[in-house]
Amino acid sequence: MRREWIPFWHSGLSPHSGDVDLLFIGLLIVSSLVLGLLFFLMATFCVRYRASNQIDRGHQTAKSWHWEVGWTAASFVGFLALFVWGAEIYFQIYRTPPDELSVFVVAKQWMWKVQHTGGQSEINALHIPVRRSIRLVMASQDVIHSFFIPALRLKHDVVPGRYQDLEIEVEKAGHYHLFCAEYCGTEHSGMTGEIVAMEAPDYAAWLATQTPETPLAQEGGALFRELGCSGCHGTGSKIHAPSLDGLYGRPVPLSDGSTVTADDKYIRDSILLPRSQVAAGYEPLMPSFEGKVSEDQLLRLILYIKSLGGRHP
Amino acid sequence: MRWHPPLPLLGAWLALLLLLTLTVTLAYVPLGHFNSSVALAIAATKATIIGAVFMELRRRGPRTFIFAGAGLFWLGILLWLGMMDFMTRT
Amino acid sequence: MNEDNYLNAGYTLRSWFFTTDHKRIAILYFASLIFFFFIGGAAATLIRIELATPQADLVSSDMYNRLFTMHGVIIVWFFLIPSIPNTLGNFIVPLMIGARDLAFPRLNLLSWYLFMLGGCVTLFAIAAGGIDTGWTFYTPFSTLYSNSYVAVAVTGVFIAGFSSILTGLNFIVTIHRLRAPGLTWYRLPLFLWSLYAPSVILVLATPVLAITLVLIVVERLLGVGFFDPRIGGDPLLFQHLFWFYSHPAVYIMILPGMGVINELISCFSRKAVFGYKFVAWASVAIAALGFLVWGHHMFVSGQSLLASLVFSFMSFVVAVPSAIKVFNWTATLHKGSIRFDAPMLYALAFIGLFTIGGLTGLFLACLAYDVHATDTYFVVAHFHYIMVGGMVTAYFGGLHYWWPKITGRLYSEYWARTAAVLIFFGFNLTFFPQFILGAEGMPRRYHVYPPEFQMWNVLSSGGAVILAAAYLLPLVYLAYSLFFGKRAPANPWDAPGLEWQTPSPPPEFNFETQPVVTRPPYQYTPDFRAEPQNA
Amino acid sequence: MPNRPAFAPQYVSTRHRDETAELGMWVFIATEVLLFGGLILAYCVFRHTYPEAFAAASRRTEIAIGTANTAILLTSSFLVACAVDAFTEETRKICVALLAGAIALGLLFVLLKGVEYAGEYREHLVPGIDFSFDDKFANGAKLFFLFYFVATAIHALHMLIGISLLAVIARLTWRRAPTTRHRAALHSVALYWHFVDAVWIFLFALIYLPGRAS
Repeated sequence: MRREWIPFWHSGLSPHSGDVDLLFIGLLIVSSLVLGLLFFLMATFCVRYRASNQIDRGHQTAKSWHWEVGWTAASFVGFLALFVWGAEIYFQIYRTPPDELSVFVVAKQWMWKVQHTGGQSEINALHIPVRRSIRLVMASQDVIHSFFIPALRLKHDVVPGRYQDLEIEVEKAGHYHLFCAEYCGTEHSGMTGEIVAMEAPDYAAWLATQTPETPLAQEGGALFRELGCSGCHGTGSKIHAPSLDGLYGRPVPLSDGSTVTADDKYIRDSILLPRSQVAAGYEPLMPSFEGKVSEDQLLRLILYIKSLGGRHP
Repeated sequence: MRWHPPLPLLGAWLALLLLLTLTVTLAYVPLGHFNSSVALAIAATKATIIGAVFMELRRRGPRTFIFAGAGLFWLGILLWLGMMDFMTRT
Repeated sequence: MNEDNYLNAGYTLRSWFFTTDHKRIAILYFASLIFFFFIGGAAATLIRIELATPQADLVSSDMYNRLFTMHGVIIVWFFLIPSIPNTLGNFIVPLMIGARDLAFPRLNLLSWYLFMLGGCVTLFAIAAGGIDTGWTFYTPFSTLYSNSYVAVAVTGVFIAGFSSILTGLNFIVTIHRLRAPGLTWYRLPLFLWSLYAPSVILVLATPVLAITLVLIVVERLLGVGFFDPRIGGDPLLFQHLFWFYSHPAVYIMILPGMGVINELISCFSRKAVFGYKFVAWASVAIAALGFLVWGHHMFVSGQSLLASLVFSFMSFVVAVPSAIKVFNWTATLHKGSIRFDAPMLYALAFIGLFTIGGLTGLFLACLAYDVHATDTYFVVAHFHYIMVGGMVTAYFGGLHYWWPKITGRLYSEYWARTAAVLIFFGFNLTFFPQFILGAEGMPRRYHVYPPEFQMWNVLSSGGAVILAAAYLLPLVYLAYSLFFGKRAPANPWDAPGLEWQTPSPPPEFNFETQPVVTRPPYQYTPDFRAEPQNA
Repeated sequence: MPNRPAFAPQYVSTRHRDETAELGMWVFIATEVLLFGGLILAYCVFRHTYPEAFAAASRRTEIAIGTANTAILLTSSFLVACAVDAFTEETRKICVALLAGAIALGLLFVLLKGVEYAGEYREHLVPGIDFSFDDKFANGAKLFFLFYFVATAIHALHMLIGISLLAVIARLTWRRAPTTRHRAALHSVALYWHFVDAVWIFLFALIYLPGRAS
């Protein structure tokens, strides 16, 4: 690999990490130039104008504003360029990912629980195929955590109470560190894991060897009946509740006249806070499941509802 | 002992009570989104009257004005940048 | 030594603990700050020793978390924020403007009592079992999950906050109202501009911290609050409120340090500071713009992308006035007559370290790189270069510079220079490797870490031990000078500032007659007329 | 006017001292604005997120007490402003009477606030202790009442501090002839009292008025 000879340098392995590394080198060069100039001037002045040195100190040019305006403008222009450069890559990193292959990540004190849509689950490890864009849907069960993969130059906080989408892609097979970067309590430094990037065939083999549990959506379906959801939302129910078939991704008119899209967040909110967004034409009858379902179970329910058909963005 | 309340103070007090009546009345008139704007505009007017007359800002120089305004200006920064995040989240 | 000075104006405890003399209050602050500095420093040393190996060997993870929280809370609120303003500022401001005291001497004393009360409450929280939230108190960990003494510690910080507000208020009003006749704004020494600007921050930002801390306590007591995601509250709101204070607070720490550097650089190169007005207004610009950048602590937190964009842009803008200052200091050296007394060594070290800290700040302001670097050791190294390499170095420089004025004694120049050089090397050895650790991706606040990070950690820990020893050195020779040092003349540095025109130590009411100012500051004679005093 | 301890050594005249004190008070008021500012931001954020819940919750507040309290506070502010005007040797008694009136109104405000709190407790509107609200708006309403209780409690604390300060001044003015020092003190306390009044005006608009029209 390039640059491997520098002892502390490992180049990034995601599609945008090359840009981030380039940005880092750019920043490094700019800083070194500024610092070098400054140290050179300071050292020269300190030696040349030391008190014991009999040297001509006269002809001090009358103070002019040119110098100050000069270096103010130069710093500003330089900074502006760096700002634009950094912002451009930032937007690439955090662009909303296409729904290609989703993996669910639940963070809790002090572990990463990973759920693949096929039902495979793992703890503190994430197996993914290389060169394929993966959409992570992350949620936190308790406090703020931060999903950090140094090798991919990628990090995002996982804040409780909301879903966080993040796109990852690894270019080279291997094992990489996964850290929790936001301080989260006693075993914060133990909340680490690894990203295992595998070639597509290896990944398929791995998926197969994992005890093929029931797919998540199917578990969600079981949960749907267990929790009594099917009693109202099921076909032939006496209670007037909206049918969930083909709901996912479609616009839902609400009783207050507005319209929302039935995405992950809407479904999650509807389970936890059913009366905040009531579908038009229905009574606000549904009880809240706040505190009755965990983040893992919520993910399964959403996947189940998704599996009932609908429009996938 | 003869003393009468100075007219500006008396006037300010009556104006304040009048504005209070106005704001409560207007709160019951359906104006949609304007209800809150109206309420805040009247509140700001009342605060201005208090500042100018009761707190004697009308008799003070620019330095006191700057000091009195600094808190509000920085409150503006807090609300502007603070709300910016919440209003532009996707 | 003159006969009647503020030190021998009274010997009773009462004459110290109920004094309203700004100079005595400065001494009270100084004594308390040394105490807090060494508590915070001891915690830091323990942390670094623990991190010499990748495993946990010295302390448990709970203990480790308590140590770094204690280090942060104590050093930020009970050392860095009050350091220069409350000791050097308290002592020097009235002397520099030719006043007999601050505008509100009793508020000044009250401020010290609040500070001590806040400090005691916080120390109680630490003694009772500690706090494990980190100094940032991020919710919902601090409000709903931590089982430590958060509410008590937060109360301590809350009380200390009011001490800050009173100090800031006092400085603002004093600088506005009590200047000597003829001392116009543009004749003020730059130290005063650099105290005025952060005082504005103290007054306008601290109350937001105060209310945020109240909300934390409310949430802990009631079990529900604004930051509670279970009821639809928003943990990020806490971060906005917290950083609205805590980012400008960084400028509260560094601006007074910059002020000290102006005095030192001009004195020891015998020249007026280059571009007075630019430097003066740069302080104001930093303080004002410093309020517009707080969101750069939240680039990966999930705040809106637009907000990140604006905050990143403002962060680059605020770097401009800092750059102006650094260039102006360097230009001041040009054609000066430079002498390398201990205070000057600190000043030069400050410029170097602050510049490194500032430039690495650009890395973090840069959105895409911050995604990688935030919450890693890169950040830790960056802000220690500013806080310790910048602020603490400036504090030591200022302390040495004004030590003869404050105590009336001269310290050993030899030991002072030795300490300055040792601190410089110890500091760089401690913190430079942390940049590399951060770039490699080692997260901060980690008690155990993957073994490949060990080499740089060992270097850093070794540096920390040197640094700790180097910080103890001044304590020894400065204390020695108090009893055995030579008597200091009124003006050992041959400086034109008003504070040097009164005897050392100054009399109780500072000046025998009201000084009148007729010249701009920094009118140095090209060469030292006075011989080196301390050699 | 007798003027015993003229002024502290750092001032050049009583006028200098008084102006300095006034400036200090304004700086303190700026601080206080930002103290409430943090709460106001929280309010704005959650009102933006839960507009209907905030309207529904606001409708449950006691607008009669709120309006009465506003009028009371405006009047007491007026009395204090008058007291500053009446602070002379001849009208000393009137000044004390005006201050006493302002204090009485202040106490009445706090009393009504207490009545209001008790009412809200009975109606299960205290978050974290005894809260129940229409499920549809429960979360937003909880946040609204959190704001309500924290903001009004901090405001009430300011009221109590202001009342004590006014009482000290009234007592001093009652006992002996007014001095310039007392005048300056009264002036500062009056500024503080008007500020507390102004804060309430905004709290009133934010707490009691939303959602009344719908």
